[in-house]
Amino acid sequence: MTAETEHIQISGKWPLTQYRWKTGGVLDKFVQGLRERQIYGTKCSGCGTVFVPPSLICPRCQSRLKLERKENWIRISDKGIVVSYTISHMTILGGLKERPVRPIYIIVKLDDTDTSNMAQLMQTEEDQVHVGMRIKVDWPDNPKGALSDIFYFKPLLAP
Amino acid sequence: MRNIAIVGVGITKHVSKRRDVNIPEFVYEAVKAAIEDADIGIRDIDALVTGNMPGFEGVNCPELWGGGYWGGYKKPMLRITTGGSTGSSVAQGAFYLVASGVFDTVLTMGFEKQSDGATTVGLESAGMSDFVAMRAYGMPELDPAGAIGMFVFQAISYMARTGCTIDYFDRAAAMLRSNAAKNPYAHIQQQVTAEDIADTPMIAYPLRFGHTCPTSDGACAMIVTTKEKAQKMAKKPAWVNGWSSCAEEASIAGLHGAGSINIDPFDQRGCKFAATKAYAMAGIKEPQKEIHLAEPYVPFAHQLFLYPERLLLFNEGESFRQFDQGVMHRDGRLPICPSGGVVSSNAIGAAAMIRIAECALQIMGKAGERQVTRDVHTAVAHGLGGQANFNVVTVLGDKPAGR
Amino acid sequence: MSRRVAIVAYAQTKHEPDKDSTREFMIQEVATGALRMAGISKADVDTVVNASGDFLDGRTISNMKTVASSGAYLKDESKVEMDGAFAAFYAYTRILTGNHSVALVVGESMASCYPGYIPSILSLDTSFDRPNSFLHEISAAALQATYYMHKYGITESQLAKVAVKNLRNARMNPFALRSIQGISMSTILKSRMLYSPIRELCAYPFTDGACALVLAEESKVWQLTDKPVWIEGVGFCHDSYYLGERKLSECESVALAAKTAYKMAGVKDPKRDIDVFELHENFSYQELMFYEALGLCPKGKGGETLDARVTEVNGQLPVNPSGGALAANPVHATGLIRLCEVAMQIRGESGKHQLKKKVRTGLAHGQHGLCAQDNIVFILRGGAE
Amino acid sequence: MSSLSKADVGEVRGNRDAEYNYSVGMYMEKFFKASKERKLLGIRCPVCKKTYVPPRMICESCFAETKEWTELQPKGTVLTYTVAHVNVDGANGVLNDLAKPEIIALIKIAGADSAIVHRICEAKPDSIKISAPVEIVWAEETCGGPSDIKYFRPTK
Repeated sequence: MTAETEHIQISGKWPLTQYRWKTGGVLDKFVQGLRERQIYGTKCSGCGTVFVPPSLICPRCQSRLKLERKENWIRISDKGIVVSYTISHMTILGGLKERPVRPIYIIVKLDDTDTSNMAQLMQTEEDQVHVGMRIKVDWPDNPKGALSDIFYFKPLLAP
Repeated sequence: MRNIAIVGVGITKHVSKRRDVNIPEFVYEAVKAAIEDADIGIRDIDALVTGNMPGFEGVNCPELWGGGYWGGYKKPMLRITTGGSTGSSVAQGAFYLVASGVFDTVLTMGFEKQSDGATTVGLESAGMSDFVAMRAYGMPELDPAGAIGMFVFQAISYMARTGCTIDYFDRAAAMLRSNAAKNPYAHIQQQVTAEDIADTPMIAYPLRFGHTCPTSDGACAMIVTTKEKAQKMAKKPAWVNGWSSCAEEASIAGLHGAGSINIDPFDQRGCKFAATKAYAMAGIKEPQKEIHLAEPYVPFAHQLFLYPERLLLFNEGESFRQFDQGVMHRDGRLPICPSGGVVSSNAIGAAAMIRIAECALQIMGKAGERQVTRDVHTAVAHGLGGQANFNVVTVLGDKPAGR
Repeated sequence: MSRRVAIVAYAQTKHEPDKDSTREFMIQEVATGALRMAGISKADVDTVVNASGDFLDGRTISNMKTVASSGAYLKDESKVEMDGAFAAFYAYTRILTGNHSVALVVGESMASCYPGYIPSILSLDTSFDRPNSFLHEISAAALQATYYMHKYGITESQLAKVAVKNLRNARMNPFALRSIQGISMSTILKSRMLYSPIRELCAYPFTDGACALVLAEESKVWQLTDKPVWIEGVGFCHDSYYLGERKLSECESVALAAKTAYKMAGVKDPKRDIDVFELHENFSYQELMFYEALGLCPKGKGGETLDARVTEVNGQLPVNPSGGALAANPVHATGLIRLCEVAMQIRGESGKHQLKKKVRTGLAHGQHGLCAQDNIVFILRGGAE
Repeated sequence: MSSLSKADVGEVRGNRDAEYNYSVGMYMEKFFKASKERKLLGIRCPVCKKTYVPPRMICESCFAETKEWTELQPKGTVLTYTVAHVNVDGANGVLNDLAKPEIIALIKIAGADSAIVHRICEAKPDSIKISAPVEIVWAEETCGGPSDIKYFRPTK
């Protein structure tokens, strides 16, 4: 019963650390490819939609992707476009505070895919980033085979 | 399909903390107000439809404990929840229950008592399973600043696709907050100028503090009934003539980190689908001419322009151009969010129902100081939920639709 | 209501304690399975109603990322955060209005992924019951069981006999989680005592599972099945949270729900007009109380009705030929499973647990909340007309 | 058809608990202020005259706001009970065996029409009967919260 508020309150918690989620483990194969700088999308043989990172179920067909078939793993280029972006001025983890350095977060869509996901744009000034900008994965020197290998992008200079 | 109408509305004054009440007591305030507004007794209520986002308060299915406080003792009670659009999905549950003929009079309520939980806890748990899955595969720590992180991409896309600039967002927020100043139930009620908004700190470009919604404790209740009973209960019932909702894939991040085919949360095809169906059901052919007022779900200022366009009230890229002529203001041709909108008051479970309730009050001429200048014969309300993937549209009128 | 609605197809998963699958795969499996039985696909579905829970999935907005698996992409979707039978009711009203002709209802949960009894504890009154931590699903049921037994002289062996009946029936049900060899009174009476008088095998098992139904409007029914199961009556009711306020020796909200359902369906005498009963008994004592609340026997005579073998599979009023919730209880799906099991009996598709007698009318029941606080009762009827 | 091999299940676990501070409301605040002084408060519905403990704003059956406060005797009778051989682990929701069985009862408070769920101590499990008289044992140091009522015991 905290004194600072004149009202009595009782603490409680929702023990989310006691929850598990079964993911189907599809990212295992995806991240292995990243070690060799290979990006693989999964294709729905029903409607041809290509997902990067891979999805197990196609929303258009309500079907499970047939990932046991090699032809449904499509090699994807590491080039793409900025669908949208933001320049993050504040962080909220551990309370709202001004960021010393402002990261540029983007929605990226890689060429020849039908999906987008979130990433971070490096080596770009705040007035340079724009919607539709051509970008490329900023591969680490030796990729670890982890999502961080394709989280950072940089401007694609030559088209 | 029977004609149905809203005959009673109850909304609590939204504040950041109601520490003097528990959840059942808090929602009772809105229920009591709605029953008194409809001037009926609890025996006239045949069923309840309720909903909230329990992760924000940490009470699972709070109507099990609170149902009796809200008139649900020994009555049928249904619980519906769909994220931010919960309030509108709950209301549509009530519409279906009455229009189907199963019940005559339904009491429906949406609420959130966010001060009982840490503000971002509900949001955090929405993405936790995907976040830990991606972290397990080496995804870096990411902090897109909560819900704003998803909607800020809408704002950038809107600016890029339409040529809109950030000062329009400042003016939009100033109008909405000034509307809220005339709304006794709104959380933030200060008369502000675009310059005041422009001075607020930037959270994530282009959205400033002044462009974003507060987290509120708030509740809303409505009484929905049949044509015959509505005409006895209310001088001027608000007829609910059309409603639909549409689900898409969660934008930006699919399940467990998969890529999402909802490529840009700017598109919002689901809103256009739902609006098209709702207008057709209400017999509305040209929404741009026939709709007189709209209460879209606007937790962030740029959405004052994006969603009216997705609700087919303006062609793409035209809404902000007409803003400076005062079209959307309280005395304009097509007032948008005369209540001040979600950017002025956001209790998750109540917000999308309040959009419908505010349209009903304007049609019934009971919106007090915030009643718009023009006559309101038809209005459209909109709820948004999930990761911008649930759009829920409701069309109201001052006459029942021809069935 | 001039319009009529029928169940035209169904599907269940094999219910297991810890499925090697994901929540989304279970949903996709039962949803597409039911659509396949109706000979249609996602394109033919007008509306999807999901039944799942944020506190079971450990995720705010538990239906946000099941759009793909439940086939709700670009559809009119909603979520009922109660037992799946309530979601079936909501889909039924959506069709009655004429806005939709074909509805898909999916209910699921994975007990292997949430912390046991914590989700139901999190629904308690936060100022007294929860901090005191004495009240939860089992202790509440045990308090009611003791009161009911004391008032009407119901014996512990009668409670055990319900479990014997249902778990024997479960042996014939390929979907059931519990399939115990050689079930006998001693098996039950030797199982671990939790809260007297409730033993482990007299309480529901934690379950991973899902169930889906396809409902259709009358004009569409005959294109989707030649054995429609019509929803003839439905009623539901909420009782007080406070055990002290309830008539503990009765299930009033079951009786009130049944009264509405019987009136709608023209059931004059449930003992004569209904051929099979699928009840959602989270604890074995509840089944006896449900006999009384549903009007199958006078108050307090639940035990005698059981002893008279009336509710056995070959009895006059067979209850839970599928094994009921004691055989499998995936929260949010269990009530849908009851509807599914009654539909299977009416269509003659229950396989090894198909009743010998002709089944034309059945009753399905779902519960939600502590000690069957909220209850829903459906009357389903087969028939060519 | 949907099962995966054990390896592909790919389980991940929540990484943070969600914390809450529930406001108890004015009715329970008054109840706790009184329990701090080892007094038991109930409240009566003006319509049906039922007295509720713990007190609450609404009488559900009348849908009326309760008004009249009343101090109640710290005793009651066992409406029903159960002997607990296990308890639910508050952290992970699993059932743990109890070294010694405990008694949990629904206790109808004297002079009130409602009942509360609480623990009975100082009694052997098989000695408890329905309608047995019991009384409150207050905590040594009361703090104005649910722990003020330590347990109930059979009245001598």
